[in-house]
Amino acid sequence: MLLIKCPWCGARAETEFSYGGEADIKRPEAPDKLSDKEWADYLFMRKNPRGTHRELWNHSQGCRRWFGAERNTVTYQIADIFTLSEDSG
Amino acid sequence: MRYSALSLVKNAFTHNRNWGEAWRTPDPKKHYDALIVGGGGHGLATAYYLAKEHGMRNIAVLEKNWIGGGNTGRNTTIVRSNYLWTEASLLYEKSMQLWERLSQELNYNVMFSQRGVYNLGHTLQDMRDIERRVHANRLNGIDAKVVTAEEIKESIPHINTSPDARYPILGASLQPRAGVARHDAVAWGFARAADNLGVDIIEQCEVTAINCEGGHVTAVETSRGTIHAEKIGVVVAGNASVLSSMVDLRLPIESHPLQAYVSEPLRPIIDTVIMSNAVHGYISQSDKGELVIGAGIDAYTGYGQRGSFSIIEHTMQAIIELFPIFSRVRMLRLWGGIVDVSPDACPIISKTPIDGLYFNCGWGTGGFKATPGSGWVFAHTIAKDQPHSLNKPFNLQRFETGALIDEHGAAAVAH
Amino acid sequence: MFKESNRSHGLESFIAPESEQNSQAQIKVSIQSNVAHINLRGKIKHRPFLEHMETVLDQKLPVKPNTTNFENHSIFWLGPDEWLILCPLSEATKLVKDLQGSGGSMHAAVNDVSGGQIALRLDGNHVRDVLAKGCTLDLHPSVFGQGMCAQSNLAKANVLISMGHEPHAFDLIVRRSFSDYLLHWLKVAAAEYTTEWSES
Amino acid sequence: MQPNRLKTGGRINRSKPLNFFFNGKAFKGYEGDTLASALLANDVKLVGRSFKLRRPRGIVGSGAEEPNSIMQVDKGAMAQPNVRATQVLLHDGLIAKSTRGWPSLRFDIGFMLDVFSSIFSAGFYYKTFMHPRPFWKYYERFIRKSAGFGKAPEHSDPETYEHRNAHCDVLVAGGGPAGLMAALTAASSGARVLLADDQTEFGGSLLNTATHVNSKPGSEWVRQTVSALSKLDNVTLLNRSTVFGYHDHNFLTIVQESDDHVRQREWRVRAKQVILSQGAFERPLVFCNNDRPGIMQASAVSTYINRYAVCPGERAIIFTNNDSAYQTALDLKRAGATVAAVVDSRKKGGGSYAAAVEQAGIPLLYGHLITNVSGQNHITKAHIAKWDGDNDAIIENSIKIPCDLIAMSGGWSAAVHLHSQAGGQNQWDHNLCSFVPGAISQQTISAGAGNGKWALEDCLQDGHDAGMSAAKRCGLQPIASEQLPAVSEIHTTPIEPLWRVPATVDPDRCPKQFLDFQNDTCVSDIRLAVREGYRNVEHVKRYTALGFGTDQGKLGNINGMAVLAETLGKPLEDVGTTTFRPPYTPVSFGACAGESVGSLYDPVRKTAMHDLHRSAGAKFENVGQWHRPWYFPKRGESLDAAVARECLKTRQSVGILDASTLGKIDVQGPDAVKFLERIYTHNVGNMSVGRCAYGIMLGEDGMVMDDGVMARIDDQHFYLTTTTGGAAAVLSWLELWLQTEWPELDVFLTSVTDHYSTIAVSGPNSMKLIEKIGCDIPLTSDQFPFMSIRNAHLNRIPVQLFRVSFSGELAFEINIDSNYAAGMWEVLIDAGQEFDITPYGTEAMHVLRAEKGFIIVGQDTDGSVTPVDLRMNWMLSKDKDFIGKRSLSRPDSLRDDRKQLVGLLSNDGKTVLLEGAQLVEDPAASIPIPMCGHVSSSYMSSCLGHPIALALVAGGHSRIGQSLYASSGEKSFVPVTITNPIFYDKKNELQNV
Ligand SMILES: Cc1cc2nc3c(=O)[nH]c(=O)nc-3n(C[C@H](O)[C@H](O)[C@H](O)COP(=O)(O)OP(=O)(O)OC[C@H]3O[C@@H](n4cnc5c(N)ncnc54)[C@H](O)[C@@H]3O)c2cc1C
Ligand SMILES: NC(=O)c1ccc[n+]([C@@H]2O[C@H](COP(=O)([O-])OP(=O)(O)OC[C@H]3O[C@@H](n4cnc5c(N)ncnc54)[C@H](O)[C@@H]3O)[C@@H](O)[C@H]2O)c1
Ligand SMILES: Cc1cc2nc3c(=O)[nH]c(=O)nc-3n(C[C@H](O)[C@H](O)[C@H](O)COP(=O)(O)O)c2cc1C
Ligand SMILES: [Zn+2]
Repeated sequence: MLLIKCPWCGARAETEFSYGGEADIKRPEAPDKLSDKEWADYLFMRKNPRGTHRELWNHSQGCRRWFGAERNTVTYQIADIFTLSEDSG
Repeated sequence: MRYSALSLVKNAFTHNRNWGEAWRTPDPKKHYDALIVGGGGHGLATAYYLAKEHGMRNIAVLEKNWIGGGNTGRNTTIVRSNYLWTEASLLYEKSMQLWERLSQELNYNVMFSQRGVYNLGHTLQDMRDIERRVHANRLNGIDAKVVTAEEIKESIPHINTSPDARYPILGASLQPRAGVARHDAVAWGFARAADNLGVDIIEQCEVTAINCEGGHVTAVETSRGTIHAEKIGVVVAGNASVLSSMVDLRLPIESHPLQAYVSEPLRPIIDTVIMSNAVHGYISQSDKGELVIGAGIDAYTGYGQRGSFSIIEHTMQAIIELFPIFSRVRMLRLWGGIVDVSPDACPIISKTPIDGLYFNCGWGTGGFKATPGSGWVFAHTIAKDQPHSLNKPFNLQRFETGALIDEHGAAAVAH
Repeated sequence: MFKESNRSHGLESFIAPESEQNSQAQIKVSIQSNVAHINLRGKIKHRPFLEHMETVLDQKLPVKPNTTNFENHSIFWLGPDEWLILCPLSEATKLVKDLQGSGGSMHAAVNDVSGGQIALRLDGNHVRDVLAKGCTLDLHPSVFGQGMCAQSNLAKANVLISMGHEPHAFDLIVRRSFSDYLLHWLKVAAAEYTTEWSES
Repeated sequence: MQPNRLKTGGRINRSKPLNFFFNGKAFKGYEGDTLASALLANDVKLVGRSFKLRRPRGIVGSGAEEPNSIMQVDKGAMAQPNVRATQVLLHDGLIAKSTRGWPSLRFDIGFMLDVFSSIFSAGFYYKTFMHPRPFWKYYERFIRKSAGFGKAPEHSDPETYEHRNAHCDVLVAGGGPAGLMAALTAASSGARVLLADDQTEFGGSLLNTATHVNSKPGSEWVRQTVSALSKLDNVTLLNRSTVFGYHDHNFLTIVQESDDHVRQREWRVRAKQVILSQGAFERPLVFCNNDRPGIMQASAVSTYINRYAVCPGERAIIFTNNDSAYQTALDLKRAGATVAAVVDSRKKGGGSYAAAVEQAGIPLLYGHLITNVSGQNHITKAHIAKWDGDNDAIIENSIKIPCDLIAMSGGWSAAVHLHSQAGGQNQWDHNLCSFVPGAISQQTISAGAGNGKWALEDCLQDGHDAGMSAAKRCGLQPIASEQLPAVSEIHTTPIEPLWRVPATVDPDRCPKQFLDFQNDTCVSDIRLAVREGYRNVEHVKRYTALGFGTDQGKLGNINGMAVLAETLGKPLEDVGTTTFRPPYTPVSFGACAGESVGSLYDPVRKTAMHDLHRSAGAKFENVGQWHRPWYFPKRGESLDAAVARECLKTRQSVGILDASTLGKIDVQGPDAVKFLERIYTHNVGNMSVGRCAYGIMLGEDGMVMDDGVMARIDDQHFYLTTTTGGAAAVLSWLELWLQTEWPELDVFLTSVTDHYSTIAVSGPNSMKLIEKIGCDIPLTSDQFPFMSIRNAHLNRIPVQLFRVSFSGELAFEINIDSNYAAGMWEVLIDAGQEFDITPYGTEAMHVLRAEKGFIIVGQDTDGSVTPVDLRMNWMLSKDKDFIGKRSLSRPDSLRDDRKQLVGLLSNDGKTVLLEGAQLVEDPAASIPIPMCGHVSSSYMSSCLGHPIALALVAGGHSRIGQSLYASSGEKSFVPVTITNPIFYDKKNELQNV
């Protein structure tokens, strides 16, 4: 049971959060210009690293904000928590 | 030495001092015709069928740890073939047919026990899905039937079929030929049989890089040195992305923790396998008497072979919902594996853009049952450099074309 | 011709009749049915929003996470751009209108959500013990004291937990469709104590 | 009559005798006894049989490490399987039964297994039972018969369990001298301390030995310390509480045995710092027949004497390779037993204990071994021989000395279980002959014997230091103890490892030397495994079942690993341990589940009208967490009849449906249109204020994800509905896009699902009904056209009124503050009497919508269906991008043989197709028969007088009129014809009136 530090609400139990997968995947500007392969890359392909992972979390049972975390996928230690945009506050 | 009751008696007289090695412990050679990376059940089966069906003897299995220590050694051992889509069910049914003769084929008792598997339905939509799957199974030649709550109660007297349950059991699908097998024996049996055919099984040998030249694989770097080969088949389950990143190949895989636990050994009380999507738990009883129970995957990715305890608490609640009398039964041990989850809950058994490099992964929470079948088609793919018709649909291109084989809807729990 | 439609929270069956009320109860649960719930969204960086709201409300919005401001209305921080305002039922329509103000320019959203939420007050020395059975928050007085609020889970329901000015009284707000479940859970969780269930 | 009970001493309450039964025989014990101490007090020696070989077994240990005395306790609903006698508190009337042994414990038919044990060597079952192939079924049935220990209780559990969350600065696991000292020191800083110990009383080994602290019995110091701790507000003391799991991020789980309103409580603790003071386990010695009843851990013997006033034998022999068992010799002597000898494998000894033993006149045999014992169900003699220290020696001359008790000590293993669960490393300490805790990345400190400190003095110091560090790490200032409790100084002689005792023949032929007592894993099994190539410690575990039992190797694992190391010729540290996993000791499913079982298993979400529906006799169905009325049978009416009636009445007059469970989202902001354009497939900007539209949203993979009605309330203000099951997922999906991808958009989303209850009124008389209850807006189609929304008052209550229809009839949906919804429902029902208003449930709703060809996402779609497949091309805007659009041009999305939504009619006009039936072209084809689709919805349409169905059919859109076969039973098929999916009012005239 991870302890996750919501950038707003503070440290809360993992059960208050939902996981959003890999962070930093930007939706392509012009999907129709992409080849099928490029689109598949965006849609399905994931880094899935063994080690440091930048990922999305949502404080779904709390403030409902999405934010990012840098977590080690082997030790499960969370090294960093980051907000996603200037505007999120 | 062939295993049999007679050989057991004979060896007893010599105090079991003359049993040979089940498999050798060779040092890696400089070069093999083909390498299989990953000494789980799938890797070992691949090597065995490469040797047996395709005559390739100069081959090796490279295992970073000890064989069978990955998901093969930590799953709930459910074997069934009642999948929804034809592509999937034909693949799993091939595997089922191999299971049915596996102990004899390998001369190693893998204790494949066809005690039947119930997939419970708790909502009207569950029951529609069950009908749909059962009808599809029958047309594909797979034994399957829809059973009522009363029939379930008759075969599993301790299950809670009360209509007042929070999620009452409305019915189930039953595959009588489905069942469980002894997980470790599967790895060991394949290893022994492959070794017998000359396959080198090399443990404590971690692949750290894959070398290519001109779009073709040439060798792997390992913790025990460089090993050359023309063909490399990668079957490392939860670690697929780690291997694919060595050649900049992107995979649609996320590795998640999946947990399971066993109870203390009990006198026989369940003689079949029960799975439920809606309340999310699945349970069977081993020959030693432990209840073997599987949980759901953790939402986050993880390579830690452990997950969050809250998942286990939910599974406990689900099991007690199904079997209220088990509240006093005690959990003996809890563990986790790393499952390689694909977007459509179906495997990838495929050539890659690199010549001579093949990947077999994406089995997620349900690949144990496929062990022999997966090895059989993967061996074919590697030997012939083209997929068998059974694994053709399970290629990497489907993520570009969109031809996914979506088993999610049909069996959210794909174990 | 028709009978007047009654306002109802639907939890009548939990409330003990007057005659069975137990004033000595260790835990008193009361359903706070006479308040309106207003959900407010807006960006605090946007000056006009803050100015307008604070003028209408005649108090500051709590902008520090997990805090409340009870000066005038009861206002709870829900998120960096979200608040809950409780006010007397009779004032709700006007307050919503006033908060909405001239509309679009303020970049705000005001929703009366009174129908969707149930407010409960739990009072007594052992309330923390009962809540601790289902809530992963640290409710120790040194961590969660008067004036604090937090959204979290209580058993399997999402709740807003807060403390007003009384030392042992916690306020819970739960979604209406989960309220029957939550009260049922509370009954079980508080079974080791004497309890009183009422409405106010 | 308790023959082995000492006259004085012990921590039992002699004024409270208790009756209990073991295997049907009545015995007496005292309050404070465990079942094990009470059995030993009554000289019960045989308590169980081993798992595989059915060997007779007695009690060996006194705590969590006990592998043999696995009992079924109590009966009926109170029965508990597989508890170890050493951990069961005696209560009056307790009924215990041994769990193996047939037909009786004393005479087990399975002794044959022992006789032929060479055949049943490790892994034997992998080598046989393979022929003939079909026979495995029967072999297995036979094998399974002998499975398991206890029986799962067959009655439902009358007791309850609960969870309890807790937070603390310092959690101390284990309340022996180290743990108590740690708790006391940490608490002095004001830190919130939680101390958990699995025993009834705190004090750990201090209660088990005759040790003195501050010149008084150790128990006195314990009493004072516990009393001081219990006075502190910042300290929580949990006895009978086992810390069973140490999970990530300093989350620990504790199971507490409870006597109050629940049977057990699971504590879920988040600790800033954790101090592990679990103590150590004493190891057995590995000699021939070392599993015979009467052979016990030396420390267990001491525990029974000191703590329970039970002396488990009259004539004892001590067998040891270290000094600690010398204390047992003294304890036995003091308890009045004869100590025939202390057999010490070391060449020489010395030190305080040796001196005391010599002084007590106990013969001390250095350089000697016990190689074997005589006696089956109980030992009668020890075979003692001289030894020169050569591990490969064959021992020839032994003398047999009568005895009824052997107290053995092979040294101690620090309990590194929780440390290891937490991800900590372990290091082999050659001097201690134990693994000790190494590096760890969680906030954990080990202390006491669990940290490799054997001397009490060191344990106290270590506990104190751990308490100091833990408090400091929390940023608090603890008060250092000026003086630690005084303990008399003791000189000991170091342990000399003895992992396997040489026997009279080599280890493969000698009588069995047990490592894992529960699973009958012997030295010869380990050697066999290695010979067969199972060399990794994990392979050996799995091949021989070493450490697989209910004690999880607490007793025998280190010995096993050492024997493995010896066989492999490797140092023990290179062999390593197997993985430590939760739970530390077995924990009940009930405790882990807590109170969320039965009716609290999952919340039942109820609408505001729920109770009215129940009174009206509704049958409910689960939809997500909701309970929705499924149908409203009149007395004696079947599902089919009720649904037929509900449908007919609705189409003929007026029906009323509770649609409150639909997800409802309020969307406001200057960028609302921009945002919704990107989410929905249709042109949102074109909608005028006051109008509604049907909308679908796709996943980025192009598949239909959810659908609903969108209403434009104002320029920048929209209202959306989602499916019942999709509500939460859709809102969080929208927030995901808004917050992560398009934070620049100024839009606010607010769930109003619970605020609004939704009442749908459908049928030709619906308008009249609305008018009748008093509506302050005009309802006619010119002023309030189909697919519009208005704010209105109904019966003076403000509502959002929608002119939408999911039945194809003239219909209205009323969104009303849920506080008023039940009242409104009643008003409508009352007023509707004149139209014979009919409440209908989800089933009738499904029929009505299917007659119109409307889909249900999740029933008629399954995550592989695009809007094109549903013939919703018209809803796909060409002028904009939206989520999922790109995927619709992937090659597979463009195939014209995709499964597409069509209608189906059974050719006989009578057969209602099975939902889920598969469609084939040629039922006579050979298996596998190609399938070209399936039936997704199927109903008897009472309005049309014949059955209808919706189906997904490959290339279906271009196959209207063609025939197929729908599977119906094992081998039967129903001929069907593909049709347009709209069956009723094909021109959509009724809803527009
Ligand atoms: C808890 C749990 C329950 C499950 N239940 C079921 C079930 O009931 N039924 C079912 O059918 N399936 C089930 N599964 C899924 C099933 O276990 C797996 O799909 C299957 O065992 C995968 O087999 P494998 O041989 O591909 O992988 P593994 O057995 O994981 O083998 C992969 C091997 O690759 C090795 N490896 C990794 N990286 C390297 C490297 N760099 N170099 C060399 N070697 C490497 C690993 O050490 C490992 O031994 C379950 C899984 C889990 C975790
Ligand atoms: N002579 C020797 O060689 C030798 C060797 C080892 C220990 N000892 C003696 O043993 C004592 C060690 O003191 P200590 O405090 O380290 O240990 P301890 O054994 O006295 O106390 C540990 C306590 O922790 C409990 N415990 C263990 N695991 C637990 C869990 N998971 N949850 C809850 N409780 C748990 C145990 O039941 C016990 O009560 C000292 O007196 C020491 O001299 C002597
Ligand atoms: C089907 C099955 C049955 C198991 N039965 C037992 C058992 O009876 N006792 C036990 O200690 N572990 C049992 N295990 C768990 C293993 O001990 C071990 O936890 C698991 O293989 C994962 O390995 P690890 O814990 O060493 O990482 C079982 C595992 C499986 C897959
Ligand atoms: Zn938050």
